[in-house]
Amino acid sequence: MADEMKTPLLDDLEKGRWPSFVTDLKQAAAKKASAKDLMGQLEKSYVDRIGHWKHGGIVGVKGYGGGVIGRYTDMPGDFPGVEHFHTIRVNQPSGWFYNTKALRELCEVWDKHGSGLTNFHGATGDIILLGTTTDHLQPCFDDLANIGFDLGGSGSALRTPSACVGPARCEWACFDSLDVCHTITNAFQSQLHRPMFPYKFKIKISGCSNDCVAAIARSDMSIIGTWKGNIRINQDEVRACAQGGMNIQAEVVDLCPTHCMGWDGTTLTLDDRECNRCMHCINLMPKALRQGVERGASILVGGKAPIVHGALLGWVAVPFIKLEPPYDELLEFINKVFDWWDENGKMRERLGELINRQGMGKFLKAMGLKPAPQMIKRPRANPYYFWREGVN
Amino acid sequence: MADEMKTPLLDDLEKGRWPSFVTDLKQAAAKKASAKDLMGQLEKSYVDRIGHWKHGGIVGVKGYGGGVIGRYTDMPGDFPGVEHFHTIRVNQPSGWFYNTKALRELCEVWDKHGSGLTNFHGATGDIILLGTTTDHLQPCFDDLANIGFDLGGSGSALRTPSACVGPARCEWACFDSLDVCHTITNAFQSQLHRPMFPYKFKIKISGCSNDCVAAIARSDMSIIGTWKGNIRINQDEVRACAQGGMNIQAEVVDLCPTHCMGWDGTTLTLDDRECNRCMHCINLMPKALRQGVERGASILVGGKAPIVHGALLGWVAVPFIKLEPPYDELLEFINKVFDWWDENGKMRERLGELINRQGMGKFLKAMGLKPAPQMIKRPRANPYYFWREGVN
Amino acid sequence: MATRTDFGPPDYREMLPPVIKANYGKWLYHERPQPGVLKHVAESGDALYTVRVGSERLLSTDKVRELCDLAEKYCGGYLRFTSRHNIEFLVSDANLLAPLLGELKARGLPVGGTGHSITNIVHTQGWVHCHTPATDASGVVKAVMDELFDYFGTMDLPAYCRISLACCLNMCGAVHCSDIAILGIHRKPPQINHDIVKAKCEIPNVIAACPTGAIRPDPARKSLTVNEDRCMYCGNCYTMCPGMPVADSAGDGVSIWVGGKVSNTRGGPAFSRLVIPYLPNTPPRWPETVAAVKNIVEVWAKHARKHERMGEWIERIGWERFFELSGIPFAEQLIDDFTTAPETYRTTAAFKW
Amino acid sequence: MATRTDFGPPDYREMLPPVIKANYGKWLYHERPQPGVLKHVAESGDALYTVRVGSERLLSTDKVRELCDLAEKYCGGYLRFTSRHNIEFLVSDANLLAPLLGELKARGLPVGGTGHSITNIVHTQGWVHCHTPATDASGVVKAVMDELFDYFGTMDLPAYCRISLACCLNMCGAVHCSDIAILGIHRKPPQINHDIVKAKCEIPNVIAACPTGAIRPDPARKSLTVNEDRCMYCGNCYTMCPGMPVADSAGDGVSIWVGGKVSNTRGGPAFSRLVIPYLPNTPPRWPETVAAVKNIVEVWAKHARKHERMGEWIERIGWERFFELSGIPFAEQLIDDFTTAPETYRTTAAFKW
Ligand code: SRM
Ligand code: SRM
Ligand code: SRM
Ligand code: SRM
Ligand code: SF4
Ligand code: SF4
Ligand code: SF4
Ligand code: SF4
Ligand code: SF4
Ligand code: SF4
Ligand code: SF4
Ligand code: SF4
Repeated sequence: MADEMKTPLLDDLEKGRWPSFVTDLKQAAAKKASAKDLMGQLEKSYVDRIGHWKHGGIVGVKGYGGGVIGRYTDMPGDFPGVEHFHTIRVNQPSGWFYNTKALRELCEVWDKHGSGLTNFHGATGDIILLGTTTDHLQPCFDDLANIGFDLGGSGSALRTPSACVGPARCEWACFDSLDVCHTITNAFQSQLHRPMFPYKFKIKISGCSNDCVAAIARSDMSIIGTWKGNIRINQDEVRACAQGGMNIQAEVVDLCPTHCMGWDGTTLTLDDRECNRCMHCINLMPKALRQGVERGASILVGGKAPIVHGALLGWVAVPFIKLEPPYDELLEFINKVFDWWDENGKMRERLGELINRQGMGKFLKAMGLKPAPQMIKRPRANPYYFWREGVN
Repeated sequence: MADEMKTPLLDDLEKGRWPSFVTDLKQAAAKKASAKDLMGQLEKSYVDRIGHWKHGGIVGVKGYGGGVIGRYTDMPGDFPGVEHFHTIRVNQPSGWFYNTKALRELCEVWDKHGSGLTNFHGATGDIILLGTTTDHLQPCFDDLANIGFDLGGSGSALRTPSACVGPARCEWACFDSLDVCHTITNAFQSQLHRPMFPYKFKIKISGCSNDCVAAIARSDMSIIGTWKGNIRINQDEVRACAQGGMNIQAEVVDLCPTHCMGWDGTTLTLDDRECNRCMHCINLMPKALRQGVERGASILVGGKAPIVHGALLGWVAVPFIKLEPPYDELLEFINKVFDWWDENGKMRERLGELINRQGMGKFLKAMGLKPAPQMIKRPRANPYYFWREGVN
Repeated sequence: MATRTDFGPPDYREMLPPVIKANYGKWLYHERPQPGVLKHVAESGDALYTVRVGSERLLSTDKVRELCDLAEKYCGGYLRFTSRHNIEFLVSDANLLAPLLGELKARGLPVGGTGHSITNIVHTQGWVHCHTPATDASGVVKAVMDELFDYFGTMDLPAYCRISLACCLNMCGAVHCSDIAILGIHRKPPQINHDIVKAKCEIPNVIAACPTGAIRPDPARKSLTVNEDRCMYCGNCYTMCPGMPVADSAGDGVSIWVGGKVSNTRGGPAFSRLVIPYLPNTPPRWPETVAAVKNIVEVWAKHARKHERMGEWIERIGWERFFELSGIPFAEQLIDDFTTAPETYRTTAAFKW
Repeated sequence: MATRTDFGPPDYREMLPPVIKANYGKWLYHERPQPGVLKHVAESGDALYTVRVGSERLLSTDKVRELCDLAEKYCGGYLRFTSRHNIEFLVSDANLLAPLLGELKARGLPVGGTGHSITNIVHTQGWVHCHTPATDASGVVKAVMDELFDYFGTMDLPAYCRISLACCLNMCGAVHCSDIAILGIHRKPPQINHDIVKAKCEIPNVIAACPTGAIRPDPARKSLTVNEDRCMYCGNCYTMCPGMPVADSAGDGVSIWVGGKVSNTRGGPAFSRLVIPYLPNTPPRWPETVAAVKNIVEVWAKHARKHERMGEWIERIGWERFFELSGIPFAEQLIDDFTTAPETYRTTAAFKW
């Protein structure tokens, strides 16, 4: 089989120092006809400069409305192995940590049912099992369930939440991002597996405002760690940084966005009242500076990619929330957001677009949140505001 | 007459140290029934907390479609003197300079035909003659013409252009703002006097980017002086400023938006390549710093107040244009703008709104202008752009 | 005889005093010898003293003649007005400066408005002449300037502070880019008079005039209906159609906006931002408005750095801090919900407590 | 037997190595001993070494097993993946660090991606699995990373530089906030297949999907028409309706965006901005795209100050200067003409030549 197939364009991508996906394709192709035909079709795409997949169709497993992306080639004659080539989205463990036992079991299930090709991970965070046939979907899911892996989200549903490495390996986690992710995922299993929302809904969780899961850019709800109170300064370690060659004035003080720091060559001063907790100084001197002790998170809403009305970054809805098990306040807030969006959102209207259409005021009112200057960069510049009933 | 009228609320506004318009009202009321009834009606408004003018009607003088704002009281029974109370917009001389002969003649005409009340000046820049009757309009205009004063603009027409004091009394005028204003006004008399545009069109002219006529905020076309080449530094005068108590580092260097200056206590350095000609440093040290020698203007378009789609600040359409008599290039550009707007604008659509609706690209193409990064703050963030014919 | 038309404004050259004609375009630098007085020095060495006098703008012909008297006595018969409606006496004879200042003082004509002062409030017609105002113009301005009077005659503020007033959302005073803006607002939807609408208004134009799409045709009555939930009382429909008045004795009032700027210096031009959505109309002296403006000026004057305009200061410290320092409560209306809303949201987790 | 459902993901606690369990939430600080290696030190004094390995993301099960082998040999059988799809080996025994690094080197598994490096390119499916791509994903990424490889294994750049790729405007790679984004774009309007539209598509939903309102119903055919003048080929109609394909061999290609950012540090999160509207699809190595990305990285690396991300640098020097320094011609498409356009216009006379 393998010797008939010529893929000179793909072969070229085995050269070079960065790991080559073509090598993976070939490894899988050596075992699986579907993987081989995938390669063949991809080579064809490289020649034609166009994709060869048909518009997706709806396929799935019993009891779930999502978790599988249907896919069919437009050249079934040439590439019968990919006539059906659906992907399965498998919900990753919080923080993308694995023991090898779990991984090896996954590989076995996938070698049994699919192409042997995966993505670790998809952009949303799922394990992507790349390519199987319709008849394998249910058995594959059953085998996955057996080894403890459930499906992730797709369609107009809650999507698989994801979290940064957080307290597992980061000194800056202001709350337990992994646990919050796990708790949310489990609390909203039905919303995850049974699309019934106006559109997709993404939740991403970062332990601090470095935002290592890019939550603010690509989740309808971003939970981002932060603190109150003073940054703890170890002046000896600050001096050690200076001695180590860091230009504290230029690299730290001058780059502080609120200009709330001072450095006289021996002591770093910091006016915490004016600090906006951007993390810059702490990032540069992790041994010398530590966040304040009262910790929690800000919740931002509305982030999303450009379709339909342009991309949105998440914006501050809840400036501060304490996050400790059992996270009741958080779960209640999420529920309220779901309800309001579900009730008011048009088909394919993301949360941010709905808020833009109705006005943040209505959203805040529905959530029972008090308007605060922290929610905006600056007040409105246009005089088009309301005095309707309910507006204060 | 005057003794019957009680205006306790207005009277209160004669107290205090700022000049009181009530005093002017009383001066006029002593001579004119219309002014007296105006006072009476205004007192009534102060009591009722609402205006007492009816929706304006169209009145005018022969040959012109504008220049007069029709106004009628809604209480003609009580205030017959203001049954008609139209204002006449009189085109001011460039820069609002007057000899007293001209002013006195104006006063005479207005005492003869109107209330004796004026505004020096209206927000657009006209002399406002405040309040006369329909039958006085034509005779008043005829008398104005006799003393050399023509009407200004109103309605869907070019509005009276205005200019800062410029070279008449300011060292920073990068071109002759008064002459440009005068030239434009004369070149477009018909557009000024005969409304035939989609909506109003305002032109304001500032000799430098201090923009002392607030052009960028409130004119469809702002002509704002600027220069190329190096700022001329007189180091002795810089040092004199320092000796005089100016903190050159804090007040000048640190506030330079492009951070292109340096000060070592004796010499001011300036990287002109990075200067954006904001005027800050020159403003602070007028004796020490002078603009570059190659002078001209930037033309910004689209500025306006909020009605209908929100306020717009003018944006850069022509980064640099030389402005010397006979100003052919400028006049041609204005003509092109008029033509394009006239052809494409909807009813009541200001230039800025039209450009927003059609896209700046179309405007630039129609004007024959090459897109340049100087026209934007930053490139687009959305991927919704065109490759249609005509787009490069 | 056909009326003469299109002859244009008087030639400005006839209006310039000799010292200006002689040094036109050749000024070298200026100084501010004292508040309200500018000294411009030309390449020739000639000096011109400008004395700026505060003006109520609404002038009687008598007042104009009084100004002419002064200009003839001290300035060779020349004077000018500024873009903010002040009067400028142009003194070429240095010896006449002190006498002029003396006479101005004697007549109660205030000298000031230069440099880091509070100069005249650009404003509009209000109840004096317009048909759409939500407040008066001249009266509010007089009340505010009386209170801020000391700032007119001194130059001790951190920077320029431009105050403007417009009596309705048309914003003829171009208040939208002012350090402090006083803006008349309506708060009730139009009261439709169907007979007038039917008789006088072009239905499609009125519909198109509504920024929020609140107006729909009412074909049965050949008139219009307003979706009151979507109406934010801008009054633009009334501008187009006398059958839709929005003014209301009880609803109308004043809003306060801050942080706008026009000049291109440093941070560049910027819009003013809403900070107080409503204050009542309380003639003759609008004490709530006067107090609000005064408070904002004072808080800014106290906290801003030298050369920091209102908006530059607030952007440096953050709006959350501005509300704290000014004591102004943060009202829901301040949060944008128009098409420009997304620009104003806090799209970062970095903010101050 | 009913299938078991809704049991959720595996418990992350089972996936954590002992050193992490013991020091969970008690890390004190970290260091970067060398590129690709992190050392986290806990309050207890325990240290954890993380070795980050670049990944092609599209992994065969064989490759996953190879990673498991390594994790078992050096890390007690634990490993993780990062939010940018790299692999992280979690070494608790300091003595195993050097051997692990040695074996990784021997196997050609690149170590790097920490600190001021260029880490993995977040990307999407491309021609490998999606139905709407305008370019491939894995191939472009491989070509670019081969060229930028030295930046992966070093930390000498001014700051982080995050590169992302998405193969169509859906932007699954969330490229819209990247220092450099590579985005597949179509350039031809949909080719409508009326039979499919009629049979399979919900007309109102397709119409609503169009950001520019280019789609109108065609009641006669029970189908749709597209106003090609208003269509900007986003492909959203195709997402909703298989009868409206936009992909095109000749038209499709790549665009380049710069200056976005996610973290809240300093200037905060920001969108990427278009700088090159189109480069051709030239498999297998997309040399034009590779050269464009490399040029941008190098110009930035040369001119930016320490800790200055791409966008922070450009905003400091001004976009006019960026185009000059990078030599990228300024194309008309860069000027926004969507609803967000007014935000992007230069509303000041202050700019650089
Ligand atoms: C697999 C994945 C890309 C990848 O290679 O990693 C992916 C693949 C698809 N995305 Fe996505 N999206 C994926 C993450 C994202 C992300 C990133 C994220 O979630 O963090 C985004 C941007 C964030 C956001 O949602 O705003 C994203 C924004 C979209 C959009 C635009 C949605 C919008 O509101 O702007 C669409 C179009 C749609 O939903 O109609 C879309 C649609 C699609 C579809 C289902 C194609 C379609 O038009 O129906 C793609 C299926 C590809 C296939 O055949 O396998 N995908 N998609 C990612 C999911 C893997 C996972 O579950 O882990
Ligand atoms: C007299 C004056 C105010 C003043 O007291 O100074 C004035 C008065 C009126 N303006 Fe104005 N505008 C005046 C300068 C302005 C300015 C400022 C400027 O020109 O620099 C603006 C903002 C700048 C701009 O145009 O964007 C301005 C923006 C408006 C608007 C809103 C237009 C818009 O596109 O946003 C309207 C409403 C309209 O035109 O329908 C308006 C409409 C009006 C009307 C005609 C009322 C109406 O609805 O029809 C007012 C007549 C008042 C009266 O009865 O006398 N006026 N108007 C100013 C003209 C005097 C002069 O000729 O010198
Ligand atoms: C007379 C007048 C022009 C005219 O044609 O009428 C004028 C005249 C001068 N302006 Fe102005 N400006 C005048 C309105 C303006 C305006 C428009 C406005 O306020 O509506 C602005 C824009 C204000 C804004 O940004 O909101 C303006 C922004 C400036 C600036 C920039 C200040 C800043 O840092 O933002 C300067 C520079 C300076 O003074 O440092 C300036 C400087 C000057 C100088 C020093 C120019 C010169 O060399 O002669 C003049 C005396 C300034 C002074 O008052 O101390 N002029 N100036 C206007 C007087 C208005 C008044 O009666 O108070
Ligand atoms: C492992 C990972 C989190 C995870 O759960 O997987 C991670 C881990 C760390 N991040 Fe991150 N970041 C990770 C993705 C991100 C992302 C998301 C992204 O790139 O899509 C961001 C936002 C990027 C952006 O702004 O566009 C991110 C912005 C940061 C920053 C802020 C940098 C800045 O100045 O803007 C820091 C602070 C620093 O390193 O100075 C940081 C710091 C760190 C620290 C030092 C935190 C710690 O104390 O352990 C970790 C090692 C950093 C390093 O690579 O040298 N991490 N970090 C992700 C590694 C991705 C990779 O494989 O390369
Ligand atoms: S987001 Fe903050 S807490 Fe989470 S891994 Fe990154 S730096 Fe650590
Ligand atoms: S966290 Fe950011 S704002 Fe706060 S002191 Fe550090 S650098 Fe400044
Ligand atoms: S705009 Fe410039 S040139 Fe004109 S008066 Fe003001 S400072 Fe002078
Ligand atoms: S004009 Fe402005 S940008 Fe130029 S050097 Fe002076 S302060 Fe800096
Ligand atoms: S602001 Fe409004 S009310 Fe005041 S003069 Fe202008 S149009 Fe009339
Ligand atoms: S007042 Fe304004 S918002 Fe209300 S209906 Fe009239 S135009 Fe529309
Ligand atoms: S970016 Fe577009 S083409 Fe690529 S995977 Fe996502 S939906 Fe498919
Ligand atoms: S490709 Fe996009 S812009 Fe074109 S018709 Fe379809 S949805 Fe509209």
